[in-house]
Amino acid sequence: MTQEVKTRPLNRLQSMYALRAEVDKMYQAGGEAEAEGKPVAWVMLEGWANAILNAMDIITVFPENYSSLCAAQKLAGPFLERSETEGYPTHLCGYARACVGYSARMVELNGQIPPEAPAGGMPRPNLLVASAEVCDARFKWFQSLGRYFDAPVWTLESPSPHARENLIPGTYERNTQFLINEIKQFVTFLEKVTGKKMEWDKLGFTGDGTNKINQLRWEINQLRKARPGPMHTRDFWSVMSAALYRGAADPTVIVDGHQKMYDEVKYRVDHSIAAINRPEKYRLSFEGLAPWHSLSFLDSLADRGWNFVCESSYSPGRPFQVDLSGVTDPVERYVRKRYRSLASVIDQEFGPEEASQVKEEIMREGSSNRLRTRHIREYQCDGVVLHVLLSCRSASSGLTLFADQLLDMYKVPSLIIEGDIIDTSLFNPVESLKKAEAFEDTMDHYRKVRKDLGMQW
Amino acid sequence: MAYYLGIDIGSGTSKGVLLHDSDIIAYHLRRSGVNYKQVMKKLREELLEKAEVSTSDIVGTVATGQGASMVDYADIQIADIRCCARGMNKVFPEVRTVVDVEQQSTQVLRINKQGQIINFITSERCASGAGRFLDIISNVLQIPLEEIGPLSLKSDNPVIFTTACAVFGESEAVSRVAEGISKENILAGVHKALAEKINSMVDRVGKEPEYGICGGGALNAGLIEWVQRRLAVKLLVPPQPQFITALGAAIFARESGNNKISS
Amino acid sequence: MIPIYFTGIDLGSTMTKVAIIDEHEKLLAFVVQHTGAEHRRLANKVMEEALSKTGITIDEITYVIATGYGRINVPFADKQITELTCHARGVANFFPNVRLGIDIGGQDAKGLKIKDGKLLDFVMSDKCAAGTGRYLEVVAQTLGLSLDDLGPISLKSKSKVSISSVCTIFAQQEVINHLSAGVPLEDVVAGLHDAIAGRVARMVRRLKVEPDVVFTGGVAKNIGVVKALEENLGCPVLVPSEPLLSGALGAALIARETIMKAQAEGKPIVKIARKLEEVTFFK
Amino acid sequence: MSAATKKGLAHVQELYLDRTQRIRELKTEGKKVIGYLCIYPVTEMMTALDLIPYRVLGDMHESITKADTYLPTVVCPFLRSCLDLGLKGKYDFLDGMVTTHICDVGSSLSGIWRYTVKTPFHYNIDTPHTTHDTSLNQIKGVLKAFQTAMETFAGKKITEANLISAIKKHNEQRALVRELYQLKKPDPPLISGAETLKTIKAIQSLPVDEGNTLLREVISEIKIRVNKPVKKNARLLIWGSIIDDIPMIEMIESLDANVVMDDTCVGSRAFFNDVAITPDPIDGLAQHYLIDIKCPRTFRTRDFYAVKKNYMDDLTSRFSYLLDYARDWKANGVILQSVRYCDTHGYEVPQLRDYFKAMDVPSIYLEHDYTVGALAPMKTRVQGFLEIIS
Repeated sequence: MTQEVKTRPLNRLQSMYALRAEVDKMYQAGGEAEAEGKPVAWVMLEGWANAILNAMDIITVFPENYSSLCAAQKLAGPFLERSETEGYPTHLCGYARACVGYSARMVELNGQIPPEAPAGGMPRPNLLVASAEVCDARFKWFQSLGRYFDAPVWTLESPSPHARENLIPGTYERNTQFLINEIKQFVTFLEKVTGKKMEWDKLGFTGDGTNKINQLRWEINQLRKARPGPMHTRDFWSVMSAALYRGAADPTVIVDGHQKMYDEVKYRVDHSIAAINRPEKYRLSFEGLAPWHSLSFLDSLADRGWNFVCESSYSPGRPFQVDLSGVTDPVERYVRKRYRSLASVIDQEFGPEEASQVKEEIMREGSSNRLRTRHIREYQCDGVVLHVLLSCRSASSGLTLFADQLLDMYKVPSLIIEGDIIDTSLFNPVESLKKAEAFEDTMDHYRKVRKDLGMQW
Repeated sequence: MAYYLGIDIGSGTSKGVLLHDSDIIAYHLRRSGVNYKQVMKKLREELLEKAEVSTSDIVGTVATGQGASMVDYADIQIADIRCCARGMNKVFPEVRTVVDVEQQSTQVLRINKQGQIINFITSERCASGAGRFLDIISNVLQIPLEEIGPLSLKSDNPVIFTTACAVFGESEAVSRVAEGISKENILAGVHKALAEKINSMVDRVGKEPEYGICGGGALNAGLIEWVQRRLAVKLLVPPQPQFITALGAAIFARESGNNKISS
Repeated sequence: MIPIYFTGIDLGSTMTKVAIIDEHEKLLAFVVQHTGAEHRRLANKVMEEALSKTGITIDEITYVIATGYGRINVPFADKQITELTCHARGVANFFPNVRLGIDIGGQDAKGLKIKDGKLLDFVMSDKCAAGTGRYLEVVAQTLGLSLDDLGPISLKSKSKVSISSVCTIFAQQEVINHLSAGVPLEDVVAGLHDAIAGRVARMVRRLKVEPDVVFTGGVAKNIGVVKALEENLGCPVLVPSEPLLSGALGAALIARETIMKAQAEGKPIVKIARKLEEVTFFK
Repeated sequence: MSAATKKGLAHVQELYLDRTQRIRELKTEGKKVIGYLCIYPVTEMMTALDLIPYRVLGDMHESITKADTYLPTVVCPFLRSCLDLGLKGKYDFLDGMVTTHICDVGSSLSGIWRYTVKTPFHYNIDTPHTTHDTSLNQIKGVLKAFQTAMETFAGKKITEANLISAIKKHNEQRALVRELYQLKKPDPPLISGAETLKTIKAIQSLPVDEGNTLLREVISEIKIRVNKPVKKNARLLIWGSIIDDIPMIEMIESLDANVVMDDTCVGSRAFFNDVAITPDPIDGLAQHYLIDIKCPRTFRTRDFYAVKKNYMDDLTSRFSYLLDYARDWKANGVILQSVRYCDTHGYEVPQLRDYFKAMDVPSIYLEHDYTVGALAPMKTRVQGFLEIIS
């Protein structure tokens, strides 16, 4: 035991460091671009814009990532306070508030990057690409940046039907056309802004790059089902940024980095090496966005034998093949390669027989417990941590229902931890650790219950 | 002779329980004040004095509560909610749902027959729905804490408390008093709000009989009545409710102590 | 002509203040009295006390303006005006060049944008006791100190701790943890002052900070918070000799202006028959 | 016909005290009632199928006890209240529930409602978030799909004739509401802000025809009544998130102010644009429900293809209608209000304050948490604001 106590609780992947470092290049590239007078876009993380912008040689910088970077270095505080001074209500998204504070500082310094900005800072945007996907903040926030920048804003539309309506025949095709037309409009706009024409083969390149990265991320995640869990969610988060933010900008390097990571994780699986340097007492899933300012909290949990083997956010989708023979339109090819119907997702995830049950369930209940909770079963989790964010409605509202469904289906209990993505003052590590200790009782109890019910884990 | 010590350093008061085998030998309580280091020393001294037991007879000590980390003579620290569950389980093995009303926070625990926590919820980040609210109100109205509960039951028309914040609850009480509303009705309002809060917490963790209440708040007969009315259940109240967590700690001390002996 | 008198009465959440002036804006008497919830109703007594200091009878008062948290239904007042407007006027009387007024009372904190004694804009804290006098009271209580001790103690601090909890109750918890961990009292108290000053500073910056900045209200008596505010705002902060009086004085001054204006317009001055009765809160 | 013995404002008051009064009667007559959240569901289609649209609202006087289980306390208390009432069975009389993506919480509420309250028919309309041409095209398809779902539920088809006559009825209601608001232009206004809110609430608890009758009664009543609102110093325009009960308006009007105009969700917002009757009725509905209703939930800007953004132009294109309101109704102050934790309105506030500042219209921002108690501290702010503008 004493030997173990000396080692660090987490056993990080070596291949992670190189990938994590790639993210800094985003800000370097931004800096250089500004110097060379290349257009810089501030972009929201979503499925479509990044590859397109990079195909048009527009440098993409992600304020969402930058805000979490500030938080991770405990430097977000002053920016948050500045946004309060700017008159923004304090309950708004922490990413947005940090970004507003940053923008206000920038204007104050006539467009210069604030000296206190970490990682070289974000250059002034020529273009803001907001997203109607995932949450309202992502278009309201960029719209309100008009107070600070004269950069035009494009809010990229994407459909977000609820599961039941999504299964209605015709919905998928309509939404596909919606995406195709929206992206065409978007490209027209970009051509206007940059004065350049889109080179469609480039889009093929950046697009396929991101698809390849998604493929590798998905394969790595499949490996994570092993016991003991070979890759901790902290490593997942550390490389997530490189994959999602830099994938389209520098596909070859990012693909290579993920290939290396795949090999390392595979090696760990083959030699049953765990992601934590403690006996794997509990396997858990982390639901919600990461507490960027307090990631070390997960180390103290790892120290108690908690291995976070999966997570709900930023997960790669299962790769799929579509027959595009006869599809010549580059935008349509781009969309059809990555947008698929919920029905086919269900078919592939569950296999014909269970799939039809899941679909019935959706038609009956409006949503499917099985669909939402399947990773808990696949990764055989003993418990789930629900990160309720005090500044994020969309990530927080559904969590408790999820917890009920989970307990009800698989007898897997959930622990609610209140905190925030950015604002340290909203997270209480001492309280949370206390609750975690109590939660071990609960996980033990339900492990017994699952056993008595003859469940797989 | 083998004795086991449970020390609960709370934000308001600190409590100690001394066990011999499974018999409770002595209780002791003192105000925590502002220095946990002092209080935890004095607490043990005075407790052992009471019991006429010497430090050398203590086989195991478990510390819990806000200031647990300050207890240098403890073998281990255990989270207060676990201790609370275990303590309640010792007094009332049949209890499955525990309402624990402490100074800073209120907890609702669902426990199995071994006294393990199978679900729980704690009032967080805000002292609303905690014993502290009652302290503040008794302070505003200048009525001793032990009298506010019974008085609240005399109310014919409880005021509706709209804020959850303990501190603003005070200002709301202040203005109600200023409006000339009777203390009974104000107190009833506070208790009702607290009972309401507890009720929704119980809903959240899931109801399961039997029900028990402990913590300093359980000394308030009025509060118990309000909670019973709201939950429409009978609450079991241990003789010394404020010591339940310390008792649980002592029990853990005995268990780990026994492990020591066995190993 | 016979002298005429004006009164402002400020019924705060914890203090009641009365100011009596004459037509030349001369402050004849004032009372600043700690009044609990029950006692706020007895504002008439505070009024009597102020009158007794001047030898003026209630019937000689031409116009009375009530302000503050409990301003509604003061039986012997002609008019109610918010503490926001009255503070602005009162503060300008102490410091004519005031552009930003900061008032931290028991219930809330206010920022007042002022020009020529007129209120232009304001911000007020709400829903949270952090950044109000209560915050300090609650903690002082825990520490077994009187409010007046906090300031001097904090000045001894070499390195203040940072208090992260916003909730007053939890801040109190944090204080205990710091003290138990052996942090010197003065550093903890300094930390508290910085926390409250930080919050208020963030709030008032929305109004743009320009000199003179004047700080009033009960908390302004706390030299520690004054210093912390200066640090947080990065500019000097002025405090009147009677920081609690600005509301009542402002009310009295506005009372005077009201009458002077009416006289100038040749309107008849009708003095209402005043009964010094308890304040009631029933509509 | 309505069994309500009372007419005009008296009937409004009756419905204010019991919103379900008429609906329950109609249920016994075998009518089907469709609840809808917010103002984006297409009520015309319900009316066209002889289904009764019923606005789902919260109750700020009832403490939220059941909803905490599903929605954390850090989300919009109005929506939490709606769900709470649903979970308590207060909306059991609904035969259907229709929602749209009005905001993130509204969307998850829809899913939770579906799963827990289990209203027989439930549909969520995936309304796009921008006014792009593609979005306008998209919502047409979305609304057609919704129509099909409604038809299946009702067991009959919507004929073009039915739909057009329904649109006409609802347009008539819009026109009547606008006429009512015209009577707020005189000084003093012929109807108070609180009465206006009650009236809108009432008509959103009635079939459209009966609502129109009620509006006519109210309009002719207030034209001739004696005890109308008194003249006050301030005439206020209120903008913001939903206000579905009168305490805040009453608090404001208890001071030296009349609320003469609003841009809120149980107010003018749903009524100030007609639905154009187009060859394919869906086109008119699409235009109305995506473009014409002005709620912060939709991203709009003057010119999507502009390569540079001019902040003032952008503000003007988005908010000039509010300035028109202020001018036409002679408002001398604007209250920007939002229920706590409302993101869509929250982001708008700094920009609106910039705009009104530039236009020299005094404004104040108030945030409330959907409780009556929180109004006390607000009162001082409002009065302070009134003292500034007087």
